[in-house]
Amino acid sequence: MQNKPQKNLNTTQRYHRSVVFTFMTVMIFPVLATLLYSLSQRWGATVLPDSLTFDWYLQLWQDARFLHAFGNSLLLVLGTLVLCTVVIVPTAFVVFYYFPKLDRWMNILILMQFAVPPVVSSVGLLQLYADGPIPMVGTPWVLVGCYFTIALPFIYRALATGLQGLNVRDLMDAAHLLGASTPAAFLAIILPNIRKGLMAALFLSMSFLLGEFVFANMLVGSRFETLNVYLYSVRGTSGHFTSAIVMSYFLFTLFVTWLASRLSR
Amino acid sequence: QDMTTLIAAAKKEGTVNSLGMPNDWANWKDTWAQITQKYGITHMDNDMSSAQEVAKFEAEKTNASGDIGDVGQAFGPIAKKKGLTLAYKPTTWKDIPAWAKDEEGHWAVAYTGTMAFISNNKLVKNPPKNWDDLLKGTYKVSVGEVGVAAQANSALLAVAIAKGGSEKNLEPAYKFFAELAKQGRLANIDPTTALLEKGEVEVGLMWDFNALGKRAIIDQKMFTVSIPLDGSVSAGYATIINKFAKNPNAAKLTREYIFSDAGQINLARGYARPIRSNVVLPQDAKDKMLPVAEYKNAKPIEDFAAWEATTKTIARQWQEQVMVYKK
Amino acid sequence: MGFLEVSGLAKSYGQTRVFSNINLNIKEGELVTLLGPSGCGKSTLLRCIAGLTDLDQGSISVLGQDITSLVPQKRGIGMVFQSYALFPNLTVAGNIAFGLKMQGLPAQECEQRVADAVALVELQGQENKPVQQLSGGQRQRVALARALVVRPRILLLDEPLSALDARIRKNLQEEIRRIQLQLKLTTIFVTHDQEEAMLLSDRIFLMHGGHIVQHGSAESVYTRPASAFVAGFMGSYNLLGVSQSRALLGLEIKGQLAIRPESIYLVRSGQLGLPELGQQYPATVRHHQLLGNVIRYHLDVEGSSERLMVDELNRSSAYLLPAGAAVSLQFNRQELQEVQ
Amino acid sequence: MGFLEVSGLAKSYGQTRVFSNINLNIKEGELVTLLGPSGCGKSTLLRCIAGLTDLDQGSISVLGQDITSLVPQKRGIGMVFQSYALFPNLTVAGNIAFGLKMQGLPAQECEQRVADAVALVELQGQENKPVQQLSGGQRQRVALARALVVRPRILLLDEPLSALDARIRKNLQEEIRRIQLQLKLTTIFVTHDQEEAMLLSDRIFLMHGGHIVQHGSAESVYTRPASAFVAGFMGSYNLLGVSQSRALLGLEIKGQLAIRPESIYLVRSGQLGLPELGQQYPATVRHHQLLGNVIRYHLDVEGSSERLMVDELNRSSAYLLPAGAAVSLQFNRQELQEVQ
Amino acid sequence: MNVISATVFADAVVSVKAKGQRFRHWRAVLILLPFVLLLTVFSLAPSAWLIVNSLKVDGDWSLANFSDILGSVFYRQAFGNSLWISVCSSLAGLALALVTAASLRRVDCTLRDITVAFTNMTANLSGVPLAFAFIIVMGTNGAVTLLLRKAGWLGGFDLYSQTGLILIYTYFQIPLALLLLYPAFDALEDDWQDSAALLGASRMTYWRCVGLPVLMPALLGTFVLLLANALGAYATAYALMSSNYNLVTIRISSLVVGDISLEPNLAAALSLMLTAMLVLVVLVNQYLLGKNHAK
Ligand SMILES: Nc1ncnc2c1ncn2[C@@H]1O[C@H](COP(=O)(O)OP(=O)(O)OP(=O)(O)O)[C@@H](O)[C@H]1O
Ligand SMILES: Nc1ncnc2c1ncn2[C@@H]1O[C@H](COP(=O)(O)OP(=O)(O)OP(=O)(O)O)[C@@H](O)[C@H]1O
Ligand SMILES: [Mg+2]
Ligand SMILES: [Mg+2]
Repeated sequence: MQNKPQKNLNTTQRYHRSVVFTFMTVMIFPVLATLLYSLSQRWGATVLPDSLTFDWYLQLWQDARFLHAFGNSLLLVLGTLVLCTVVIVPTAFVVFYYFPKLDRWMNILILMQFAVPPVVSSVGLLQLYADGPIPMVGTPWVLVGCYFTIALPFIYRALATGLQGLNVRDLMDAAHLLGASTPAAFLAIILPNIRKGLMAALFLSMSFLLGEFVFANMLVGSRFETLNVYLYSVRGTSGHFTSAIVMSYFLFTLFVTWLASRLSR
Repeated sequence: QDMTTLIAAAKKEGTVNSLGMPNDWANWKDTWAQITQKYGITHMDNDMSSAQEVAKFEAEKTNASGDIGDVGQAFGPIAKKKGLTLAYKPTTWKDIPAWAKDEEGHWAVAYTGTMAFISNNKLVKNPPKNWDDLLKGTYKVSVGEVGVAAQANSALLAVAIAKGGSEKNLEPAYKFFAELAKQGRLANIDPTTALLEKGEVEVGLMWDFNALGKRAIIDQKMFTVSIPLDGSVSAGYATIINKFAKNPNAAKLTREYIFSDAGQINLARGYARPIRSNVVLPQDAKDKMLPVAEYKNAKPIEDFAAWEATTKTIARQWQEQVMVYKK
Repeated sequence: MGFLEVSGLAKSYGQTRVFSNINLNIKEGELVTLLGPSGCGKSTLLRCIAGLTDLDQGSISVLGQDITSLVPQKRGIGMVFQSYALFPNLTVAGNIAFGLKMQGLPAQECEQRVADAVALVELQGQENKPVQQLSGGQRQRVALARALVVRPRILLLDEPLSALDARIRKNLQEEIRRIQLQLKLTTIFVTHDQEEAMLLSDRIFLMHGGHIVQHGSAESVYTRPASAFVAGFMGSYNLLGVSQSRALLGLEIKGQLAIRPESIYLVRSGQLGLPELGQQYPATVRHHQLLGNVIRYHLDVEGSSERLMVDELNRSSAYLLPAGAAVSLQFNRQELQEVQ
Repeated sequence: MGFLEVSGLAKSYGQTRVFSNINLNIKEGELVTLLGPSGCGKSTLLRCIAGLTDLDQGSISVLGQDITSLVPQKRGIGMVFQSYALFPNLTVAGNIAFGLKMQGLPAQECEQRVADAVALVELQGQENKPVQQLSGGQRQRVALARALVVRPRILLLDEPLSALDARIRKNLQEEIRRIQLQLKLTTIFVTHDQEEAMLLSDRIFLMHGGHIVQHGSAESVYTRPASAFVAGFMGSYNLLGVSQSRALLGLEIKGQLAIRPESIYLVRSGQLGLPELGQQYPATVRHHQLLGNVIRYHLDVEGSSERLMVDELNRSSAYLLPAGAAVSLQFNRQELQEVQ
Repeated sequence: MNVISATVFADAVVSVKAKGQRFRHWRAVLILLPFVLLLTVFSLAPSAWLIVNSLKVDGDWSLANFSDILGSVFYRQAFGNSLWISVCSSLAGLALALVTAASLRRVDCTLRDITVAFTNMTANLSGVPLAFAFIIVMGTNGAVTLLLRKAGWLGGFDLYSQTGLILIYTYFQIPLALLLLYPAFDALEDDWQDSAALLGASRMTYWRCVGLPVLMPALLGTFVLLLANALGAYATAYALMSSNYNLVTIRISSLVVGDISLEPNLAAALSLMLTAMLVLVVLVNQYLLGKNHAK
C-alpha cells in the first residue's frame, strides 16, 4: 500500500522522460536523414540508400573553394559576433542600469528586426549603399552590419534575461563603494555574471548566421563568397554533395558549441 | 581589327566577374577555364536570376560588381532601355540571326534552349512523348516556378503553342495544367538536380540543355529526355555587358569568346543549341544533342512585346486558374 | 563637533518627499541605529550618505570636511546591503579582496588583509567557496568582511540581518557589535526591529514620516518615548487614554499615558507589596502568555474597562497565577510616561 | 485515541535518511508546533502527512481511519506554505475561492463563504486586488483564508511567519491563534523559532536529527529540557559542566546543569534576599544588555571561572546595576535542571 | 520606426534631467550611440527606404501600390495563406514546446543539458537544408513516405502542400519556441501545484487554472516572435515548393528577384503591409500584456 504513491512518482518521472525522448526523436529525424544522404552513394526512391560512401566528404574537403568559403563565413560570423558583443553588451547594461524604462522600447525595436524579411531589406540596402556616400555593397562590411541586426534580438534577449536576474543596482553600488569606477565595476562584476547567457546567445547566433544566404548572395555574392553562397552555386552538382556541406557545418557548430560548454564549465 | 588591342586591354584588367553564369549552366565552366588559360584572366561568378542581374547593375552603378551577365532574351531590351548596357559587337556578329541580337550590339543571344520532358525511368513506365501523354499518365509533373522563372513560363507557352494558343493566349495551357491539377498530378516542386537525383521528380519540364546536363551529372540511364513532338518553344539567352563595368574590355573579350567557334562548341557541349549555325560541331558535341527530328514542331518566341505583357499576368492566372484545382 | 555630521538633508523622488531636514551628529567609534517602520526612508538616507543617491538639499561632512559632492568611491564609506550584493562570480576571498584590488594594493598585502578579514568574521576554510554555496549567515559575514577590509572611516549597515532567521540573527548581532567595538568603527545600522536596535546601539535615531522623531540612548528611547508612535514602536506599552488614566490613576493628562508592562508590580494575595509605591489596585488575571524568560499576564483592573499587560519573570511554575486569580497592582509613578 | 495519529513514519531521500519512526498523536482542536533546527525534516514530515511526498514506512490516520494511501485531494487537509504559494494570476478572492470552485460549490454559497473567510482574516476591501500587490502580512492572511475556507479537518502551517518582519510576525501569531481557537481546528504549526512555538502552542514536538526528542506543553519543554540540545534550543540557558557545578553549587551531576537566567535571584548589597533559597553567592556585574522588558546581566561569580547570565525585569533605571557592582546570587534549587 | 526611436531617446533625455545626474547619464547615452548608429544604418534606413518606395509609382507619390494589393484576390490570398500557415505553425510549435518544456524541467540535468544543446543545434536547421531534409524523409518518394505507403497508412499526405508546409514550419518553430519558453517555467513554483492539489485540483485543473495563466505573458510574447518568424520566413517555403505556393514573402521575392519583371515598389508596399500586420500583432500583444499586468 505504501508503495503505491512511489509507483505514481515513477510513472510521472517516466512520462516526463518519454516526452523528452519523443521530442528528441522527432527533432533528430531530418538531421539523421541529411546525414545518411550525405553518406550514401545513391538514394533514389527507396526506403534506404543503395550504398554508403565517404566520397562526398572527401570531395568536399578537397575543394579549395569550399575551404575558402568556409573560412570566409567563419571570419564574417566571428567579426559579427565580436561587433555584437562590443556594441550590444554595453547597450544592454546602460539600458538596465541607467534607463530601465527603455527596455520596453528595446523589445519593440527588436521585434521589428523580424518584421522586414531579408529579401526586402536587401533590396533597400542595395539601393542605399551600392553607390553614394557609403559604398559598402560588395564588401563584407555590409554583411557584418546586416548580421548584426539578425543576431541582435537573440543576444539582447539573453542579456536582458541575465541582467534581470542580477541585482545590477546593488552590485554596482557595492562595487562603487569599494572604489571601483563604473567601467571597472562593469567589467569585473556585471560582465562575468552575464557571460553564460551571452555565450549561449552567441552560439545560437553563430549557427543562425552560418546558414544565412539571402543577404550574402544579394549584397556581396562572389566577391566574398560565404558558405551558403557556395552551397547555392554548387547546388546543381548533387544533393549528396550539398548534404555533405550542410552536415559539415552542422557538425562544426555542434563541435564548437560542445567545446564551449566544456570550456565554460 | 583591334582584337590585339582588346586582348591587351583585357589582359591588363586581368579579371572578369559575371552574374548568373555558373559553371553548371550550359557548360560555362569550359568557357571560363579556357579564357583563364588563354588570356590569363581570372573569373568569379555570382549566380542569380535575370531580374536580379538587371537590378544589381542598376543599383550598383559605378560600384559595379558584375561585368557581364547572361539573361533571358526578354531582359536584353529591358536592360538596354534602362541604359545599363555597353554595346559590343563581336567579330562574328553577322552570323547571328537578326532576331537574336540588338542592332546596336547591346545584347546578343548566344544559345537557345527548347522545352523538353525529363522522365525518371524507374518511376515512369512510359516516358511521355507529347503533351497528351502527360494527361494520360499516372505520374506527377513538375513545372517549376511558374510566374517567376522564365523556364517555367516557357513551359506554359510550349503547351499553348501545341494546343493552338500563342504568346498572347495561354488559355490552353491553363486548361491543360488545371486538368493535371484536378487529377492530383501537378507537383509543386522545382525540378532541381537534387530533387531529380532523390527521385522526387517523376516528370519534369525544362530546357533541353538543362535536362540533358542534369541527366549527365546524375546518371545517364536514370532519365529519358525528349522534346514534345506536338509542339514546343525555343528561347534564347543573351549576354549583356555592364555599362559601368570595372573590366569592360575583359567583358567584351568574354563575349567575343562566347561567340567564337570554340565558345559556341563549349555551349553545345553543355547541351545548349549554339546560335551560330555555321559552326562545325565536333562529333562528341553532336552526340550530346537530341535527334534533330524531335525539334520539328519547336518554334522560337516571335512576339516579344506580347510575351512580356503576358508573363506579367502568369503568376496570378496560374494561381487563379490552376492552383485552385490542386488537391 | 561630531565625526559624521549630516545637516538639513532633504530628498524627494519626483513629487513624493521621502524626508526633509534630517540632522545627524555621530561621534567617532559610535554605533547608532536608524530605526523606523518600513518605507520611512531609512535606506534612502543611507544611500544619500554613501553618495549613491543624489540629495536635494543639505550637506554631509566627515571630521568637518564637506563630502557632499564627492563620488562614492572617494568617501571612505563601507556598506553592507540588505541583499548583501555579493558578487556571484567571485569566491569568498575574491569578494573580500575586491576593494583592495581596486586600490591597487600589492598582492601580498592584499592576501594578508583578506586573511585577517576572513579570520575576523570566522570564515576560515571557506575562502575558496563560491558565494552562492554559502548559507545566509555566512553570506552576511562575507558582506561584512568585504566592507571592512578596505578600512572605511564609516560603516553603513542596511538591515543586514532582516533576511536571516531568528537564531542566526542573534548570533550575528553580537558578532557585529563585537567587531565594531574591536575596530572602533563609526557605524550607522539601519533596522526596523526595535529589539535589535536596543541590543546593539549606543544611540537610536527613530525615523518616522520623513523626520527623526526621537533620538538618544536605547534606554532613554525605550523608557521615555516622546510619542505614542514611539511607545508603540519600541515595545508592548499599555496605552491609556485621558479618561482611562483619570479613572484608574487619578492623573490628568493631555495625550496618552504609556505604561511598560514590566514596570507594573504584581502583588499576590497574602503578599504586602512595596510600601514606597503606595496605592494597590485590585485586578483579576484573565490569561497569560509564556514569552520564554518572561510571563505576560493580561489582567482586568477593577473600575476600568482597560485590560492591562503585566510582565513577570518566569521564575518558577509554583508562582504562576491561574486565570481568575485575584491580585493587586502597584504603579511606579516615575515610570509612567505621558506621550502625545 | 487521538484525532490525528501518525505512527512509525520513516522517510529517506535516496541514501540519506530524513527521519525514522516518527510518532505523533494529536487531539481534536489542538495546536501543536513542530519545532526544530533548519533541515531537521519538519517540512518533509508535514508533506508526508499532507500526502505530497510519499513515505517509506508508517501510517497516518484521522479519527481511526487510515489515510496513508489517499491522494492529497481527498485528505481534507489544508496547508499554508512558507512561500504562501498564492496563485499570482488570481485576485485575493480568486485565490480564496479556488478550493471551493474545485468542490463545485454553487456560486452563491461560494461567494458567501469567501466573504466570511475574508472577514475572518480581516482583509475586507482587498478582495479584488492582485495578490502581488499585497504586503507580506496580507499575503499570509490570504494563504490562511484559502486553506481555511474549504473547512479542512486538519490545518498544516509550514513556517508561515518566517518570511515576515518582527513586528508583523507578532501580530499574525496572535491572529493565527485566535482563528485556530475560534474554529477549534486541529493544527500542526512548523517553526524553528522557539519563542513562536511557546507563544502559540498547546504542545510542542521538538524534532532533532530525524527524531522527536521531546514533547509536551510549552512550559514543560521550556522549564524541563530533556537534553542540552533542548535547553540550548529553547532559551539562553546557563550550562554548567560537572566540575563547575560541583565547585559552584556543590552538586554532583552526570551531564550538565541547565540554569535559566531568570530563575537566578539577584540580591543587591544592602538587601536581604529570600531566606527560603538559602545560600548567597557573591558576584560582580560585568556588563548588561537591554532586551526591552528585561535586562540581562552578565556576572562573574566568585570562585568560578564561569560567567553567568541573570535576567531582571527592566523596572526602572534607578535599579540598574553598573558594571563592577558587587551583588549576591541565589539559586532556586527546584529550577536547576540536569540534562544530558 | 524612426519615430519610435526618436521618442525613445527623447524619453531618456528627459529622465536624465529629472534625475539630475546629467554628466554620468550623458556618458551613458554616448554608449548607446554605436548601437543606434548600426541599427539606423542597417535596419531603420532600409525600412525608411521601404516606406518611401512603397508610396511611389514610376517616380510619383501614389497609393496605387496599396490599392492594387488590396484590390487583388491574388495578393489577398497570399496574405491569407501566410497568416494561416504562420498561425497554425506558431500554435503547433508553441503547444509542442510547452509540453516539452514542462517535462524538461522534471528530468535529470544530464538529459536536460543534452536536450538544450541539441535544440540549439536544430535551431539552425532551416531554409534549403531543412526543406531538403524533409524531402528525403517525407517527400513523394521519401523514406518514411515509402514505408507508410507500403504499410497502407499513408492518407492523402503530400509534403508539397499547405499541410506539408505547416509541418515543416512547425519543425523550425519548435526549437525557437522551446528556447524562448523554457526559462519562463522558472516562474512556476513547485509549491503551487502542491497547494492546488490540497485544495482539490487535479493536475489538469492546476494547469488550466494556474500554470497556463501564469505562463500567459511568456506564451504571448513567444507566440508573437514565432508569428513574426513564420510570417517573414521565405527560404524554407521557397526551397520546398518554389513559388508555387502563394505566400507574401514569396510574392515579394518574386517581384524583386524574379526572372520576369522587376517591381521593387510593389514589393516594398507588400513588405510594408506585412510589417504593418506584425506591428498590429505586437500592439495587441503589448495590450494583452498590459491587461495582464494591470489585473
Ligand atoms: N528609486 C526610487 N524611486 C521612487 N521612489 C523611491 C525610490 N526608492 C525608494 N522610493 C520610495 O521612497 C520611500 C522610502 O524608501 P526606502 O527604501 O528608503 O525605505 P526604507 O525605510 O528603507 O524601507 P524598508 O525598511 O522597507 O527597507 C518609499 O516610499 C519608496 O517607495
Ligand atoms: N527533494 C529532496 N531531495 C533530496 N533531499 C531532500 C529533498 N527535500 C529535502 N531534502 C533533505 O531533507 C532534509 C530535511 O529537509 P526539510 O525541508 O524537511 O527540512 P526543514 O526541517 O523543513 O528545514 P527548514 O527549517 O530549513 O525548512 C534536508 O537535509 C534536505 O536537504
Ligand atoms: Mg530599506
Ligand atoms: Mg522547511
